[in-house]
This record gives sequence, structure tokens and C-alpha cells, in this order.
Amino acid sequence: HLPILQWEDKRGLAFTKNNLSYSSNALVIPVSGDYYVYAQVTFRGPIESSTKPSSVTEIITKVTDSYPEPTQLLTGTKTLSENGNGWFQPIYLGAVVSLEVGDKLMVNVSDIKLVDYTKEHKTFFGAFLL
Amino acid sequence: HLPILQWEDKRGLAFTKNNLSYSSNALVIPVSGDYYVYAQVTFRGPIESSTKPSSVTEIITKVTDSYPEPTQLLTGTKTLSENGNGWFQPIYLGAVVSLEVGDKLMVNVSDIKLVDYTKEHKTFFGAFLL
Amino acid sequence: HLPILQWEDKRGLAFTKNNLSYSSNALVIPVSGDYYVYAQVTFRGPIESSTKPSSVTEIITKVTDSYPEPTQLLTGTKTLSENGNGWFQPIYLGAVVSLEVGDKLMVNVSDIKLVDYTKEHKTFFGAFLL
Amino acid sequence: QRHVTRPPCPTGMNWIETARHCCRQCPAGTYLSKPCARPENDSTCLPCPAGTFRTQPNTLTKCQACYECDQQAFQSVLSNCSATRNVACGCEPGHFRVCIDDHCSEFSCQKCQPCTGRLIQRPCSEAEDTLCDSSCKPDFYREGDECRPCRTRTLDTCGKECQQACGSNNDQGSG
Amino acid sequence: QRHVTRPPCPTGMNWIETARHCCRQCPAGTYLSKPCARPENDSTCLPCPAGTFRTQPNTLTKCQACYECDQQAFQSVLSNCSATRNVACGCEPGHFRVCIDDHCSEFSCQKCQPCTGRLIQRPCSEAEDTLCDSSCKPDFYREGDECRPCRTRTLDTCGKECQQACGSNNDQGSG
Repeated sequence: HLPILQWEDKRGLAFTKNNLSYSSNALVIPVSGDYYVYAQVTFRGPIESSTKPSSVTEIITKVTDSYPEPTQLLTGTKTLSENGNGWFQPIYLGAVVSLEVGDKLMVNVSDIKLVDYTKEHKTFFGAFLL
Repeated sequence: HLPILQWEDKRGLAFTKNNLSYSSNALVIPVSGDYYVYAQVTFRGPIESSTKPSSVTEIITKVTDSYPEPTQLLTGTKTLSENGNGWFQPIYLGAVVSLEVGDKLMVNVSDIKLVDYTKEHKTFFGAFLL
Repeated sequence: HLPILQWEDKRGLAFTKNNLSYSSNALVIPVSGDYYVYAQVTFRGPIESSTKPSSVTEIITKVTDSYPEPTQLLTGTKTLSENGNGWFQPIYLGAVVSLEVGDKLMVNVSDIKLVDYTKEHKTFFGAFLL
Repeated sequence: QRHVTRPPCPTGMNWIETARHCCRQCPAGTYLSKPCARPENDSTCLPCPAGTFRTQPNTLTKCQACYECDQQAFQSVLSNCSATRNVACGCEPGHFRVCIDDHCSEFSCQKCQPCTGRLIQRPCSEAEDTLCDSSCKPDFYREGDECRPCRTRTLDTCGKECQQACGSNNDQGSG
Repeated sequence: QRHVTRPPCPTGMNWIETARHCCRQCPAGTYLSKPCARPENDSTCLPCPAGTFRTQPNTLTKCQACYECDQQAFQSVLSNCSATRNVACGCEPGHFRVCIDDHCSEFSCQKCQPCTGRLIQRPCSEAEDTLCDSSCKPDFYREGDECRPCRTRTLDTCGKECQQACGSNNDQGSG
């Protein structure tokens, strides 16, 4: 499967509330219900590795005890046409999904090395109960 | 007007709740109030028809009994610069709008043939009452 | 700092409610709490000035009495690769942030002249209390 | 919540959910400020505030915000927004319209090409760029896909075509 | 709600939050319609409705929606979606797969190149474009990076390479 992003959950703008907790790279759902789940990943390049990626992908996935495989909830895939040197490509995803207590939400990306992790306001991930 | 997208409202991740119902390509508003309305359409190409589109557009529109014309609520227009072969372009839109009971919400696109309908987590549409 | 966008808060689709008010280019927070804040800016070109921008940026910032400098809450930066004539580039941002009563929310952009201000459904800004 | 199907209103009237009866529509250019107390009475309609419009009779509580013409992108106002009609935008003189999508709901205005050194087959218009003649005007010679005035030719730049167009008589050349 | 850590369920069973006990998993191709009343009883499992599937034993209340093959982008169905397996897509004949990302979870189907005037080193396949021989076939001459049939050569287009490939004997030429 695609690599999983790790998140800061305490410092700066990050916070968890209403029992929504963050552990081992996932937001853990405390109460069954409908949640608005969202995430933005800013991708950027070029990076050392020579090959220029032809696309970047961000996927919000759900892992649950009731099923052995992760479920893809939201996906953003963008092909890259920037030729020059530096490029930036933000992908925002957000939607309402039905979740069960104990479900885990994670963000996968096509290539972790392309993720701009330098500023908390460029790459972020969250959810709130409706 | 621009073609209207059709949606799956029962299978897989799709669901309707709290009397928000889906009929004839539209979400029907059960109760007047402020709603957060959102939609993502993933466009992709090339497709058979030779001409390469110069842009793609997604519009969330409202139809109401109180007015004979649809109202454009949210619009995302992106010009395409991918030259090569396969290209992907997601457009996400979301905002709070005031709606009346009976109003209908729809998603229009510049070209239905360019919409990636193959996976439910790439193209989605929804709303929730605040 | 980057230039601040001005907003229409009464006419057409625009409205303010539940004491969330708009004054001197900012949404003023009436009650402390967690808000889902969002904004879309559609950038477009070319415009008179010859130089073609290499990128566009949208930032949602917070100004608070407790700190002399604005805080960047959400940022979307996209490099431009459209060469031809007309280009369009929408950037959508949205996330939950903790705000205090009296905090002011604003939208900054890399270049005001590149903002498509012509249609209210292409560039918009809002927030709602969770 | 019992979902009652609403009785259809007679033409010219719309169902008002808050009043739970039909009311007469407000004319174009106005909006519904207060619904009629009873179907027989008139609704209170107010004119659309400046900067907004309604092209059709309606029972909406707000008018639509006028679009604006993109003056920074060489657009010009063909007709201003009125209470009953949205603004209409075109291109400034010397520019023509390039549609961004096939409905032309979005368009950019591009500079008309000047046809230097050529005759104009069809002048630039709102919808189309100038169409230049393929051959060069008299006293102009072709170089690549440009037409250059004969007087600027020099001995070494004046190839076969140039001599044909400008005559080989050197004293005319600035060379 | 006191957050009690759940006792692990025996293999083949999952914890059911609503029932607050473990229940047997439903087999692949079905979903949990009603949880078991007691761990010893069976859960009520129903087959996945048409257009949905579950590849693994589960206690989910819904099946996953099948993907669709992108027929407009020259994809073809290798195997249909079944209750236990998602659809599998490939490329139509005469097209090969171009992966959009290195996991090839997304791919587009591109027309195989025809190798006009060249021998085929390796035919086009699902995974790769045709590999054309670098030199031209007999009775073909090279022009730029194309191979043209000798019979179409004319006096002024038939340079050195062309004469070598097609022979200088003019009566064969169409010139």
C-alpha cells in the first residue's frame, strides 16, 4: 500500500478534542457517527532523486477491526505538467463519511519524499463529528 | 446549460440521512437552513474524441420553485496544461449556503465524458445541515 | 505582508449570521470555540502587467489582540505551468481551527491583480462554529 | 416530519413555505420582502438593491449579485448591470475574444495581431483575430514568416525572394 | 463513556460495538446484516448486492462498491466484478498500459505505435509499446526519423541514404 503520513497532534495549530485521539499515525474515532473528514497535502519538488514524478496522489483511508484491508475513503490524483525547476501542488480533500467507534483514519501519499512538511499550515489533516 | 452529473446514493460509501434525499440527479433539501455543501469531480483524459479540452469546470447549482432559472452557488474552473498522454485534474468545492426546504442541489460539469466515474472515492458530492 | 482581500458580505449569496460579523476586511469571531474556516480564490491571467507569475498563493490568516503579528492558519501555493493565453487556477482551503472571541480572520493572496473577482461563486470565504 | 406534497400554485404564483400558501410572484427587478398574508393579497416586493438583479418574476428573498467585467484582462462593459439584467462584458478595442470553454461562459481578451507588412484580409472583430494576407505587401519582402520593408534590406540579407520583391537595384538598398 | 479496552476476540470473530460482544465473521461476498444475539450464535450475513463486493471475511454493515473500467479511455474489462472480487481492467487491443503512478493503481491506455516501414523487434503488449527496429525495412528509405517506401521517392527527395536503400536506378522511381 501507499506510504502513510505521520502527523503532529499537539504543537502549534494542531490539537485533538472530544476524545478524537491520534496514535500510530491515525486519528482514532471515539464515537460512531457521521464525520466531516478533511486533509490537505502540499507536494513540492524537485527533490534530489532524479526521476521527476508524473503525478502525485493523496488518499484518506479507514482501517477497522471489522475488515482486514484498509478502505479508501477520498482520493485526489493530479498529474504534473510543471517542467521548470521548483513546483508546488496542493491537494485538498473533504467529505462526510460514516465511521464506527474504534475506526482509524490515515492519510496515504504516492511519495513521502515529495510532501512539503516544512509548515503546519500547508499540510494538515482533521475530522469533526456532525 | 452545462450537463448534470448523476450520482450513486446507496451502494458503497454513498448514503443519505436526516431526510436529505436524492432524486432525479439532485439532493433535495428537507428543511430550510444553512448547509455546508461540497463536491469533488476528478476529470481525466485523453478520451476518444480527438479535441483536447483547454479547461474543465465544475459548478454546484441550486434549483428552486421560487425562480425559473438555476443559481450557480460554487464554481471551479481550471485550464489544462498537461500535454503528454494521461492527465488527471481533481476540483474540490465547498461552502456554506442558505437553502429553503424543497431546493434541489446539482453538480454540472463542462464535459461529462471527461469525468472519472470509475472509483467512488475520486468523485463525490454531499451536504450537511449546520 | 501579502495583500488582503476585501469581501462582499451582504449582496447575492453572501451573508453573515450568529453574530459572525465582517468589518475592515476581516471576519470577526463573536464566541471562542472551534470553527471550520474555508476560502476559495480563483486566480486568472494574463493581465496587463507583462510579467507572467510563476505561482499563486492563498493564505487564511488570524489576527489577535494577544499577539502583534498575524498567524498563518492555512496556505495553498500552486506553481503555474500554463503557457498559452488565458489561464484559470482555483485554490480551496478549509480546516478546523481554535479561535478566541475577537480574533479576526482574513485572506491574503500573492497578487491581488490576479484574483478573479468577477463572479461571487468563483471566489468565496466563510466560517462556521462546530 | 410528514412530507406533504404541496398543492400546485396557479400560474403567476409560487408556494411560500413559511406562509404555507401561494403568493403572487414579484416582478423581475424586485424580490420578495414580505410574503402575502393571504393568497388574494399582494406580496410586498422591493426593488433589487444597487449591484444586484433578477431577470425573472420570483418569490426569492434576495436578488442575485451582478457579475463584473474583468477590466484587468482587457474586458470592457457592453451593457451595465440593471435591476433586471446582469452586466454584459466584451473585449476592449484591439482585442478579440478567446473562449475558455465551449459554452464561452468564460473568455479572455487577446491582442489582435498587427499584420505588419501584409494586407488585412479580414479585420479583427470581437469574435476573431485579424486575418492577414499570406503574401507580403508591395515594398516588403518575406523573411521566415515575417514581412520586412524593402528599405531595411541589406546586401547579405536580401536572398532570392527579397530581390524578386524589392528589385535587385542596389542603390535602393541601404547596404 | 468509560473507554474500556476491548477483550480480543477469538480468531474468526470480531468485536461488535453495538452488541458489546464478539460475533462470527461473515464470509467473503457477504456483509453483516444483523449481529449475533450471543457470541455462540451465528451472525445474520447477507450476500453483497449487485455492484458491490467483499474480498475478505468481515463484520461490516455494507459491501464496497465495484470500480468501473474506463471504457472512454480505451480500458477493457479483464474480469467482471463479483461478490468476492473487484472488477479488473486492462487495455483494449492495440493499446498498452501507461502507469500514472509507480504503483500503477491508475493507468491510461495508449495507442501502440505502428512501426511503419520497420521490422517489429517486440510486438505491443498490455504492459509495453511495440519496439520497432531502428533501421528501415527493405524497399524503404529513411527520411528524418521516418521510413518511407522506395516507390514514393522522387528525384529531389532521394538523397544519399535513399539511393543506397532504393538503388539509383531511376526507372524504378516515380520521378
